[in-house]
Amino acid sequence: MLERRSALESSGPPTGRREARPLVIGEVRGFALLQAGAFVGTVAALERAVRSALGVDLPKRMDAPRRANGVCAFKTGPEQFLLVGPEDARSASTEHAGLESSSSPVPLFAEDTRLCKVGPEQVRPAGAQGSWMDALREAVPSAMGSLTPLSHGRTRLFLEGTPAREVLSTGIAMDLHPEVFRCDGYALTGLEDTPVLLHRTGSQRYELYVLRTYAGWIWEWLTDAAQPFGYDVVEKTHVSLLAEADGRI
Amino acid sequence: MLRIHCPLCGERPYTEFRYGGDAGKHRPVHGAGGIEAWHDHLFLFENAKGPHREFWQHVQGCRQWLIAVRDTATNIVADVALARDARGLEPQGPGER
Amino acid sequence: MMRYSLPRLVGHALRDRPWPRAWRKATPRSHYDVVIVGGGGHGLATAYYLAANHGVRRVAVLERSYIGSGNVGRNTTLVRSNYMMNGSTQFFEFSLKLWEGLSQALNFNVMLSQRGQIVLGHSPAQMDGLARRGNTMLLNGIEAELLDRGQVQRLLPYLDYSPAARFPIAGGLLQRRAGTVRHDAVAWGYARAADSLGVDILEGCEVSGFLLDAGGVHGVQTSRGRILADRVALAVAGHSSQLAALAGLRLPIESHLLQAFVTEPIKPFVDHVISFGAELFYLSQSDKGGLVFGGHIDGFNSFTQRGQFPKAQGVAQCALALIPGMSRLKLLRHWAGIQDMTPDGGPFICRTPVRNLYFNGGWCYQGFKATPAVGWCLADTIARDEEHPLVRCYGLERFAQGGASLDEYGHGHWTYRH
Amino acid sequence: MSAGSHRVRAGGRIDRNEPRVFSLDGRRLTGYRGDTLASALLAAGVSVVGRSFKYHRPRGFVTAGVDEPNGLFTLGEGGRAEPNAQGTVVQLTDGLRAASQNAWPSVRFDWGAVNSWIAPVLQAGFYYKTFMGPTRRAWMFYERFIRRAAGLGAARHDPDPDRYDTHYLFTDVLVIGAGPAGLSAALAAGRSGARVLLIEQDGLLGGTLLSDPVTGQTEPWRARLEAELQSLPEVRILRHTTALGVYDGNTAILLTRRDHCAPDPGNGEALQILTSVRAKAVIHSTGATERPLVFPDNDRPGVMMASAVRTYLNRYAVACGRHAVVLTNNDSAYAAAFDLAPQIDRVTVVDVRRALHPALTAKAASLGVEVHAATAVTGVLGRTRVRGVTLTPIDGARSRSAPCDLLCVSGGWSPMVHLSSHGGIRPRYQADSAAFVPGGYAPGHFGAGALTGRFSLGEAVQTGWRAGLRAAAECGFERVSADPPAEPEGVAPWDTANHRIEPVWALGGARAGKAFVDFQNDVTVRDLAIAHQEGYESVEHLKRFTTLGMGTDQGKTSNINALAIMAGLRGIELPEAGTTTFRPPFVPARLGALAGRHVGQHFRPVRRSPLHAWHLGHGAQMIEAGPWLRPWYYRWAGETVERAYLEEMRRVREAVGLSDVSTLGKIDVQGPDAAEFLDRLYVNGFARLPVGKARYGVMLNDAGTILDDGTTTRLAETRYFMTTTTAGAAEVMSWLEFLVQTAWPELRVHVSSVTDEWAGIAVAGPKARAVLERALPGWDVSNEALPHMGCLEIEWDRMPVRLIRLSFSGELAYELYVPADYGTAFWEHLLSSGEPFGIRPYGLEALASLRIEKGHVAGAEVDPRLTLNDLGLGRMARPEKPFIGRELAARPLLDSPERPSLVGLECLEPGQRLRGGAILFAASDELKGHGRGYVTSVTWSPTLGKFIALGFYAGGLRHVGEEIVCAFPLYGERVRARITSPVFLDPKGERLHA
Repeated sequence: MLERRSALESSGPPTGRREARPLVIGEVRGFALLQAGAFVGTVAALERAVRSALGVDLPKRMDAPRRANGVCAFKTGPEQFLLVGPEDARSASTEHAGLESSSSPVPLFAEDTRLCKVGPEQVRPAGAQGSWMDALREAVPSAMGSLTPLSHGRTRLFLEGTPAREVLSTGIAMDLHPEVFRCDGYALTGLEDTPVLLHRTGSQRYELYVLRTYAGWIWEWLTDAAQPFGYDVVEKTHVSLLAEADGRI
Repeated sequence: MLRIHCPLCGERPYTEFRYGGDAGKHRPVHGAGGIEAWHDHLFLFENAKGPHREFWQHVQGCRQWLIAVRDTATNIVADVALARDARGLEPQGPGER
Repeated sequence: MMRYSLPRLVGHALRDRPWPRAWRKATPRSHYDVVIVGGGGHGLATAYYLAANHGVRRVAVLERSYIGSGNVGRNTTLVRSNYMMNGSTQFFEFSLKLWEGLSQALNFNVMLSQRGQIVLGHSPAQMDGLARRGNTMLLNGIEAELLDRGQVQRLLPYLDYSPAARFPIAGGLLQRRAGTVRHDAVAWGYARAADSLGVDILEGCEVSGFLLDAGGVHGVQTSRGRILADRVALAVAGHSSQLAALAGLRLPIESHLLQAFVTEPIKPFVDHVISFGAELFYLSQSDKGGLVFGGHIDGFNSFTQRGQFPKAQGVAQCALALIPGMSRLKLLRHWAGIQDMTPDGGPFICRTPVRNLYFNGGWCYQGFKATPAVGWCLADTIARDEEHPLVRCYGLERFAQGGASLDEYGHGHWTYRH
Repeated sequence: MSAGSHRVRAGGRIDRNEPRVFSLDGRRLTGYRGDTLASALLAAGVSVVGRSFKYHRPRGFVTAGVDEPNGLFTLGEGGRAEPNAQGTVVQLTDGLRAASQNAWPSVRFDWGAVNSWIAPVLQAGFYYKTFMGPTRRAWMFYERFIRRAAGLGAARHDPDPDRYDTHYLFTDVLVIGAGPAGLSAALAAGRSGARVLLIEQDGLLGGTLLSDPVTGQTEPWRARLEAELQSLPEVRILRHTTALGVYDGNTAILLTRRDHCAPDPGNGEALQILTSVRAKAVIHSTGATERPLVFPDNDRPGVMMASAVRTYLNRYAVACGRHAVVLTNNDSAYAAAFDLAPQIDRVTVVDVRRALHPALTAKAASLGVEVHAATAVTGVLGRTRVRGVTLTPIDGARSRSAPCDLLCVSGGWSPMVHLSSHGGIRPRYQADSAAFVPGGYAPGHFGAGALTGRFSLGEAVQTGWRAGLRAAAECGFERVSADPPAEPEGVAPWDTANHRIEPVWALGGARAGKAFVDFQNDVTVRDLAIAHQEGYESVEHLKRFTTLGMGTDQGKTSNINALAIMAGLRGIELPEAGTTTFRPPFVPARLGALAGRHVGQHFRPVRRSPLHAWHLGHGAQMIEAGPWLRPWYYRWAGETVERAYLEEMRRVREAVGLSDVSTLGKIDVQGPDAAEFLDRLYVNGFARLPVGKARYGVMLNDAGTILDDGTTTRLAETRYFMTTTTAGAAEVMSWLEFLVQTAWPELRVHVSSVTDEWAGIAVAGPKARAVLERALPGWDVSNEALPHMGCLEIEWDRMPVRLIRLSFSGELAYELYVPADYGTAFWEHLLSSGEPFGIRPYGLEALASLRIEKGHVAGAEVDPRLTLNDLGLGRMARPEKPFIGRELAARPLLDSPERPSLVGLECLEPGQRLRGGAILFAASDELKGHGRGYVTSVTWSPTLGKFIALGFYAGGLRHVGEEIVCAFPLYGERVRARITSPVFLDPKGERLHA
């Protein structure tokens, strides 16, 4: 299996570390992200489909996510949702296998060819390993809505520590007062002209889902803002969403 | 700083949005309407000094196109709705086109 | 008109003699040959050239506030003629030529300072664009020089040539005759000269309607009474739509705010007019010492005449991207003017569907530098009832026909992107 | 006078145990912690601190705050030099280096003072009347001298070593100004539980209370309120913070100065922080500023505002003179007289009013202060320092002179209406206090204290309390039961709401010396008279003609006097004269603070491809492409772009190359109506595109001109994968959303940007297929299985790969898309798979040159000024199918065959080259005007061995074979070229179909 690389591999080294480091900044790795959208009029059907496939209720409002079975659902539009869950079992299990595992594709014919389109002669195996995403793919037919994988398109950063809120408020024009932006609250907003999903995952912990291609620049921008406070970098933390939810929220 | 209340995301500074211009006009039906209808739609403006229906897209939020009614003389935004739901904001009276 | 000169200035100072009013406090007559609505630079210049070039002296300029209270007093004072699109090149060169003789023509020092403008390019593609512009200028008899990075650095050593620059400087296009003009002096100079030729300047005179019949317009209703006129011209940038609506016209114009900025006065810091290439940003230093700069319009229709602060921040960021040393300079004021924006960034000087009603407007960013040529060409258009050759493509009908594009930078048909 | 001689032995809010050593013009001086630069200089007996703008008259400090017009300095050195800093607000720090300005060789003896001799010539607007000859360019000559003379301090070009930051804050109640009204308001709002942000430009809270004796009766009250405010958890206090402006959306912009903390830029600490505050309610408790009186030579050093003198005495323990005359038209100045009397030799009050409050005269008598009622000061003796004044009784009796070394002046108080006026509400004249007050407040805004034109301490506390309660209620916090704070003890009986002012606007004759209205810009009463004579009488004309109020102090001390004097000249009432518009910022603010951290590489966000790190590590020279950084060329091919791109091209033409195309916009289009949607969008049809096929498409905008182009692939019946240009991606995405959400909500289609999700890699060259065969073993990529414009969506090594056969270069080529995290590894995999075939990466320059050879349009040609026909793509349009832009594309003049349209050009002159931006002429044309067309893209074609170009030429391909002239007068060049088809290479497409 090819090696996955973080968008942050090209960003500059952290600067200005001090002795007292009240802030931890890092990247969360090892998750998968799928955008699901209903068409006008098919939201209820999508909700049912998601509930039956994943056991998650889709949120009705854009303030706090719903979660179950390791999948966390954010509402991101009138009929659009962002589902965050564990990395695809196949990828995860093979991540440590190394490049030698590259082999010919298995010529399986899938039940649902809608997503796993193929060349004229070949078909990509779909739903083979029963990942949560595959379950959803099977549950949501194309007339009900759209499914768009975005696991690679977003980089997930976190800040944790007393100064986290102040660091964020240098670039995010939202009221982050703890009574207003409550624990487990989230918002779609802008960080320095780039769109982000900001999720408060603890009393002093925030996660940012940023566009991958801006991630390096945002990382440098955030660490620059954090410099006066002092911070440590935790890299490639594999955090299970559920554990985190149970432990911190 | 001008602030717009996104019906989905809440109040945000206008810098999170992309301006989309005059929303007071009805777009000609696709494939219908001749040069004149499209010319008037695209190039002629009431340019109201007062309540102005206009498009904004919440590009750094839900990416929804909104229709806001903003007074261009005061910058006070009276109403915002998703563009697709904005039928309730149709202009009444002399402003109607 | 009492002529202005140094000996007279000294004489007045020594003898403590009073100066006459620069322009009379006129009272409206019942009828004029031409009524010009709008006492800004354009309206006053039009009145002057009507009187000076065409002998039409029964002219009134109607200004609802005080003269020069609109955009002529709010802009960043640049004059230049580095235009590429056919339809603009010769018009703005004609304007610059008029600027070059204006102080003498008006006997009023408008302080034309031809310190040269450099438009910077930051990529090979931008340099190609500047080359096309410069070549077009030269082929139209307008001087231009294409500078490489080294030449720019010799001319403007204080720009950011460091590796930290987000958009490195590749070169620039220099027009040496470009520069700045003292903006208020333009309004006052034209007013004084027009007044001396008999033009009535009516301040505090707001137009509330047009006198219309089948034959077209024959006068205006104003806050100082009804004034009859054979011909009426509109030159009310920022309020074009509102005035034209009174005559039943809908225009291809939207009103937007353009902010301008000035720093505290300092000793000479920047000699040229400099335009950043990565974003719309332009800068010069006034004779009083303030750095004067501006950027793009705020981006949404507004008549509030006060800008949004994020725009000020964005402009300050451009300033520092251009000249890092400006960081310690202090912003003294920022203000906003209402600017007519059009779907192609180009203006209108034309007759209208209403007979005897003439329209000038839609100047986008270019109104100030166009002032003398607008006056000249609009006066000619009114006097002959036919568009002056330089402004034939500035008609209101050009969008219906798909006519000459005046879109200098390729921004498309959105008014708010020009 | 020796240094330090003006310091009073005890009292003040300075810390005598903490000396601060600083220098002025190299002279070493000492002050104390708590001093401002001004107070330390006054303590040291420095009276002349600057020279005026025009006449270079010696000037001293006038005020003790942000309204100071004279005491401006250049602080610091090198990259930290800051011109025009107000000495009255600069906190004294150790090692502070100050330099005086606008004087040569020194402020004590300044050559520029010769201007005073020709002052009558330099009257208002003199430059409009002269410098017009002898030649047209004469002004350019004079201007050089004028520019050198103008300006205040000198700025340096050195980059700024300091850092600045920005913050966003939100609060319920914002209280601007922590004087007695602001403290009271903040407490009322804070006790209610509302979130309160109290800002104060001073380092200490208290406002005017800080000018009371520190042992006085108001201090306990001040300290008590400060303590309670600090104890409230939802009250936040920002000191050293000035509100620069109040903007739409209840947004205030604050500037916090941290100079006194000596922030370390090396550790990312900001010198200044700009905060954008969104408040639900705003309380304006900005106070008032004392205004000068206008009389001849009122600008002499030693003429100071009475309140400032009192501040220097009580707060900084500095006695600004030993023998003071206090000139006033109201009661407030008596406080200065009474506080000075015990501390200095002699105090005399000169009051223009006839009737004085008995309590005042009694108190004066008790302190030995002589009071002259109905008397004015009509002249000042002394040049670099006040030596005495001329006193003239109002009733016209004989003048007499009186010695003094300090003249304290009070012309009344001007409320600081700036911030409350920023929203467009004009101030209103309040006659009984002879002041402009806010003409109203925006919804949710409240005024309190002296701002309202009510100047007593009692009313400050009361109005502040009421405003605080109302503001809290506005935010939904109900009134609290606690009582308002008791007023401070010992309020004097003459501390009345309006100070019993009798306005006087100018004293003494206009001819008896210069009576200054605007100190900084040297505007005199005489200048106002000249403006009036010449008709520049409206407020804005007056301001612009005389430059009144346009200095760094923005007319804080001068405006009302000037308005009143002009009103007098015009014979109208003051309110009729109106006011000038108040513009932000309230005080000058550093551009660095506005820019925040958006400097250098942080100026604008950078987008990086998933392969970015690989490029950097493998010799790529990067170049900006909109927000992106892309590889321009690679060093493997050469050290300069001119050499490298040729080598990279050669590799693609002869073997195989790969390039990073991740920057292309990528949009996932899904839904039952996806096909219909694309059919409406593109000029050409996509509904009948078979699954597994790609097609090049062009979009027009509503105006019928070019919007964007790209390749769209049908992955499934209801799913397409669209690519857009790099530059057009954001625009197209928004446009698609606009159409789906507003124009065609009935279509069941979703568009999602997946630009970030996929890394894109182009593999091009005759060996491209061989590379893929090796890289993707087991997958059939033969010409039959994957023909040109075919697509495979495969899973390779458990990773989805989208493999689209299409060519930008004209070679056999593929675009491969893999999930972004795998991009680098897959790129490396392709490189190693292609090793036997000599695969190498190629950059943007080679990419562009390859496409020129093939005649593909790109950036310079995809231009919204152009039409489909202009690009030679008219045949793509399916007129029977409605598409966006169809109607307006048919406008008569857009359809003209004489419009310039796309052609190829080949250079006919060996040794010469074509250049982008050249203007095209027919061989027989005179080279002038706009020509028949222009060149957009040029390259040396290694394949053809000559320079070739794309451009636009009137009549287009009808002229193929004709010889034309490419004019590049900027370099004095004209080069012969031949018009060709834009497709220089392989017109039949044999290579890409191979």
